[in-house]
Amino acid sequence: MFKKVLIANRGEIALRVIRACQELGVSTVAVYSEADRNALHVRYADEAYLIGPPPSRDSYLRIDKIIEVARRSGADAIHPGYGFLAENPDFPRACREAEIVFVGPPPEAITAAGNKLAARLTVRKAGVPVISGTQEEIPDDRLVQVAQEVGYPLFVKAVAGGGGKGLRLVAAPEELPRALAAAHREAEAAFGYGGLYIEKVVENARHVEFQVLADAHGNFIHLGERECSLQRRHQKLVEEAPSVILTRDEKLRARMGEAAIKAAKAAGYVNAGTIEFLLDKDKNFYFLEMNTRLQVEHPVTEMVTGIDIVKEQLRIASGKKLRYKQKDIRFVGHAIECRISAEDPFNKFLPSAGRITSLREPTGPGVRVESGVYEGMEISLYYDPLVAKLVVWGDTRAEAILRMRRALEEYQIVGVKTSIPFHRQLLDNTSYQAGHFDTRFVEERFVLSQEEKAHHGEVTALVAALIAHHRRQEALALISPREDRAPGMSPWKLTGRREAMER
Amino acid sequence: MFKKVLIANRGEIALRVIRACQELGVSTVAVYSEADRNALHVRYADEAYLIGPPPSRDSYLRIDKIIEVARRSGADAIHPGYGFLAENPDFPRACREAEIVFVGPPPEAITAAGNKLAARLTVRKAGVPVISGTQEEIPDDRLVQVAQEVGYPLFVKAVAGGGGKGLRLVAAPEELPRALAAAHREAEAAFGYGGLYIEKVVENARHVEFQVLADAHGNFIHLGERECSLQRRHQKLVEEAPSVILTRDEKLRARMGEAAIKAAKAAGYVNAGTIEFLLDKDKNFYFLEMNTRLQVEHPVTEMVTGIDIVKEQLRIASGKKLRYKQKDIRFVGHAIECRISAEDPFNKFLPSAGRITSLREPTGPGVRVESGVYEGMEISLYYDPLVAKLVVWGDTRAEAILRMRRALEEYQIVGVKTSIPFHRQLLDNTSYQAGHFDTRFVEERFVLSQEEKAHHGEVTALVAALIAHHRRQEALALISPREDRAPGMSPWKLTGRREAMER
Amino acid sequence: MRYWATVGGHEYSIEIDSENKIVIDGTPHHADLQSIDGATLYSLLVDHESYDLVVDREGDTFRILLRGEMYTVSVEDERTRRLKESGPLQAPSGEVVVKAPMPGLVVAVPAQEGSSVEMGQGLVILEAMKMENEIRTPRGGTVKSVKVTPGQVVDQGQALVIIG
Amino acid sequence: MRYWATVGGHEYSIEIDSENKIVIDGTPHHADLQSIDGATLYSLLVDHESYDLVVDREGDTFRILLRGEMYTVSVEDERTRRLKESGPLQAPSGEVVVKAPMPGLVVAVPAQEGSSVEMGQGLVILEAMKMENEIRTPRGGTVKSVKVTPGQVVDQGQALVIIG
Repeated sequence: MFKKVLIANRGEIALRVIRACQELGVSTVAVYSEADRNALHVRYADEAYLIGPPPSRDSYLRIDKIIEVARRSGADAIHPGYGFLAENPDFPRACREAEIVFVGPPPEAITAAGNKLAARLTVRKAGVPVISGTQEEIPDDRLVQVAQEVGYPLFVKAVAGGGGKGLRLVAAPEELPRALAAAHREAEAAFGYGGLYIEKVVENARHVEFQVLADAHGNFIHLGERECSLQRRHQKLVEEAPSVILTRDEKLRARMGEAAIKAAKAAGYVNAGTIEFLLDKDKNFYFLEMNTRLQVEHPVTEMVTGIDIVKEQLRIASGKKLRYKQKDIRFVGHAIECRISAEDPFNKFLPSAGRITSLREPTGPGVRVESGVYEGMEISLYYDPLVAKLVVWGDTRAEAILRMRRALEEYQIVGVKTSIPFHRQLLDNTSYQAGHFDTRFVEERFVLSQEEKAHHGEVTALVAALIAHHRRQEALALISPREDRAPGMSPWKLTGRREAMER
Repeated sequence: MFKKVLIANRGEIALRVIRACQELGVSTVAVYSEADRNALHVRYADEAYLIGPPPSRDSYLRIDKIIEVARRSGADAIHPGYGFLAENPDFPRACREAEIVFVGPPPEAITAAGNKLAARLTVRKAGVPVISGTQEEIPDDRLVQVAQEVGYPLFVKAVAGGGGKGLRLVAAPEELPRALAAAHREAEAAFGYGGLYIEKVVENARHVEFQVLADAHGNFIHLGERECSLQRRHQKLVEEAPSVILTRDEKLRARMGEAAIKAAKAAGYVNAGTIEFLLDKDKNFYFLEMNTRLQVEHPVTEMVTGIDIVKEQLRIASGKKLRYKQKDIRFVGHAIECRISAEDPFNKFLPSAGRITSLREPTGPGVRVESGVYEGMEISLYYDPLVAKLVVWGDTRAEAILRMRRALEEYQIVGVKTSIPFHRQLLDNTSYQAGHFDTRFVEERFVLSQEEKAHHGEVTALVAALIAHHRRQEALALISPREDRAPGMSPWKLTGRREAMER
Repeated sequence: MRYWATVGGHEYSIEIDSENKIVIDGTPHHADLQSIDGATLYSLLVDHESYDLVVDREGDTFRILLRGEMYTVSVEDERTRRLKESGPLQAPSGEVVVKAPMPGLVVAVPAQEGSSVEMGQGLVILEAMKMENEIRTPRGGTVKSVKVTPGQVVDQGQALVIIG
Repeated sequence: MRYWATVGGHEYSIEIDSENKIVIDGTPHHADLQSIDGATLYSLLVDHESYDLVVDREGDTFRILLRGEMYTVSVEDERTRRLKESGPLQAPSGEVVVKAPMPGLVVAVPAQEGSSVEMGQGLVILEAMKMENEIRTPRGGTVKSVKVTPGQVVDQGQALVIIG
């Protein structure tokens, strides 16, 4: 095992990796931007190094500075987390040159998976079903012909794609030329490569992905699936393990798991990776893409398998053989993750900046919080709005849902707007509870209610009136004990103290 | 299932029950003493009723007031938690008269188990091994003769015993008369009944207990064992599931489990209960006593079985049949619980009162916190010093230990002294790590080190000097920007704000 | 004292008689509101129902987090409602006689004749029942007249300061 | 500035040159201490090693929680050490001339001749660089002489107040 690991990330995922290292007895090195001096990852790591100003391109995306810190601190491995440099093949290459282990796949595997079209062709050759569409890399001007063969509606996608950029839904032939031009421009701007391909739209599909582990000795296993259909603008909002569909169809799970391993093998994959599939209503599944990193939603898999995926990543990277065979993997119960982001669900999920003035995290049985924030923290707009992940485990999906509702009620984040009201309403939705949803559910069939419940309206009205009354009494009070008049002290406090004295 | 459950308790266990009810969709009623108006159980419950002044005898032990609140609020069941009224048969009797369901065993089973000698005789008749000693209820003056037959060292125990009261270790015959007299007096004072019995001392024994569930339809299962040998003055400090001994001897586990179920059946038991055994170094086991309530340490069993014991208690009390058969019960991984108490481990574990000025609870993978405290809370000496339970789960015992160490490092409770330093040092102890310990380990072979680690000494010296320096600079500063001079604001804060403005 | 609180388009009329006796839209309730942290966190027991709330206040607008949902409440009292109804805002007028609420010894008189004071500002320090009590002005204005001097013993109800 | 900090029976000599440059027992270190919550929680980076600490201070005694363990540290500075070495505590003596640290406009002079002041108490309010700055006394004593009046413009280094 490594002696010292540098974590080239921030926020909750940096903490997640630090904790795994601590539990393996491995020292940790944090890097931070000027905006993050007081962040939890800096404070929880054994060492911390400033790498630049707040913008990511000047700090968390600076391969040169991170490699330099790894050298100075004597780190023998680097964990990239997700986002930032996690899927940039230049990063493992730079690690290789510096003779530092990159905790992730080889750069070649990242490059291969990064070309979405090439990955599609590779897994197709390996016998994994792909959605009908572009069969080989062709110039954009020939895509019109492919589109005609595939039929509408269809997706125009960027070859170098990711995060919904360079992606267009095309409903009819007359929309195609404009969509191609727009997607090309967007892909060129986002990835420096404008190449496009075409995929038929799979209607009423679910997004179901498989977690794969592969060691450097050619052993591959999968840890089952995650149900990630609840998305908004291709951003996942809630994830579960297992998927309600596969729970009812063990054979389908086995087939998809085999396909996932085939795809990973075809890509020459090593370490933890994810094979994303679309699953249509007739239970046909299609390869979507491969993610060559730890996923945000990895905890739901951990909760149902008992396997610590980050520790496995570190073990694999240090050259060890997988500790598990496929037959060792058991799925127990049901796990749900809500991505708690500093976004306003009532206002198009616009990012919300500000200081967290009050924070109370849920706890108790079956609740796990992966958080990167603390009371008093300033949430800036420099980085991803994900502030925490709330994960619950339950004996059954029903118990997990009820537990998540309980945990969301306990969660108090004040000072920034968060997605918690969205999650609460989603969990109350009967279609969600019945497991009836697909990737378009949130955008097309779920409406966030602005209405406030009548009874709670009365309660909040009462509280506001009581506080206004007390403030008024305080302001008007012709008399008040002098020693108690510390600045900023509320009248409530005084009452409490007086009562305490009288007891 | 019930509509509304009253929780006749406070602190972490009241919260535990409230959360279980919430996850079952059951309304909750809290009761509180005047000391607990702002306590978490009052704030997390749906309803709350004041039942009296701070002393327990005037509030949490007042059966009449609690039954009255149950009636007024329309609660159809009462959960007693542990402690307070949980093992007082008058409480379920009062519930029965008021036609409210008591979430626990029938009063007859509590009475039977409460007479330690009678329980010993009952289970012995059922074929469960007991420690050699008193065979039947006899007057105290005839105990001298029994002692001679049993041999030394031996324990003198109170028939109505519990909590180490009326308990004496006697090493030699000449000590016996004084021990008998003292134990008699103590038992009389504590329980109103001075009856005593004698048990031979089992050397190098472990305390291993089995969790039992029994429904009202005659079905009994056990959820495996808990290792509770780490005690100080008969108070448990750390508990684990499973026990390292039984992990290596599956047959012994099966035999002890069967004995536990025999004992529970013999006692006519219903609901969740615990059969405590002593396990000697030759793997002989002996019935010790039966606890007719939820145990403090129940979470370690929950973590390795996935079964929510409190929810099962509620299901059983509402008349449902057990959902599990013995063959359904699987043990996965390893769980450890540390009882975090407001006690000073460096000063004979004396209770520590005060205000919690700062609180940070650990979180992340495999960590569960059952806490009854919040930042700003006043810890009084009215109640049990247990403030929280820190529970971790790991794939293996080694992983659980490393995770617990990590979690203990993250735990910050400031304002009162806590047992955390004890737990940290215990987990670093190689005998503990190797699983080599018995019930006398903490008291006889574990020494808490007062020494502070050299390097951390230097770090804390540096921090103290830096703060002293800044205070001095602040006091001496001949110049300071006026608008920043808000009272109580530290110079650090100012620095941060200025830097933020300059950015 | 009567208040009107509006939340989610619905207006509630709330009468507060004492600390605990409240009448909402004609229905009486028992309320017990406690500050937990001296800042934003409150615990409310209303007719034994328990609520944990986080309250952010800006003037008469309250943003209240309750069970994961955010509510925005605006509050008016009788005065602000009357002012609103009677048209543009007017400054309060007329003289106010600030009287001693209890017998005591005048320890200090921060109020100075002719100076202007803000609502809640201290006028006189009165020692009574072995405690120093600050007597404050119920509204802003000008100190017209100071009727007492340090060292003087005053009776309950005796005029201390006149605010104009 | 030199300090002596004693923890667990061991005394460390700590020289603090600037905010970040520290010499402990002769060995130089780089330190960066930040207050996280403006109260008891601090983050220290010393030579890139990271420590999260909770600090309770009572006078010169610090109770510091670090990684689950509590440390008690007592700190002396040169003056307290000298005083301790030279026997019973003596009041500081001699006159101190409080000077203007920068050119500016005297806005107010809270100091009154003949009155006694405590260490850190404000003497003069000086406006400079568009900000009001409070000039405070470096030690307690009696105001011997006030050299400036409100409205006066002073040069850097000009005497403002003399403390005796």
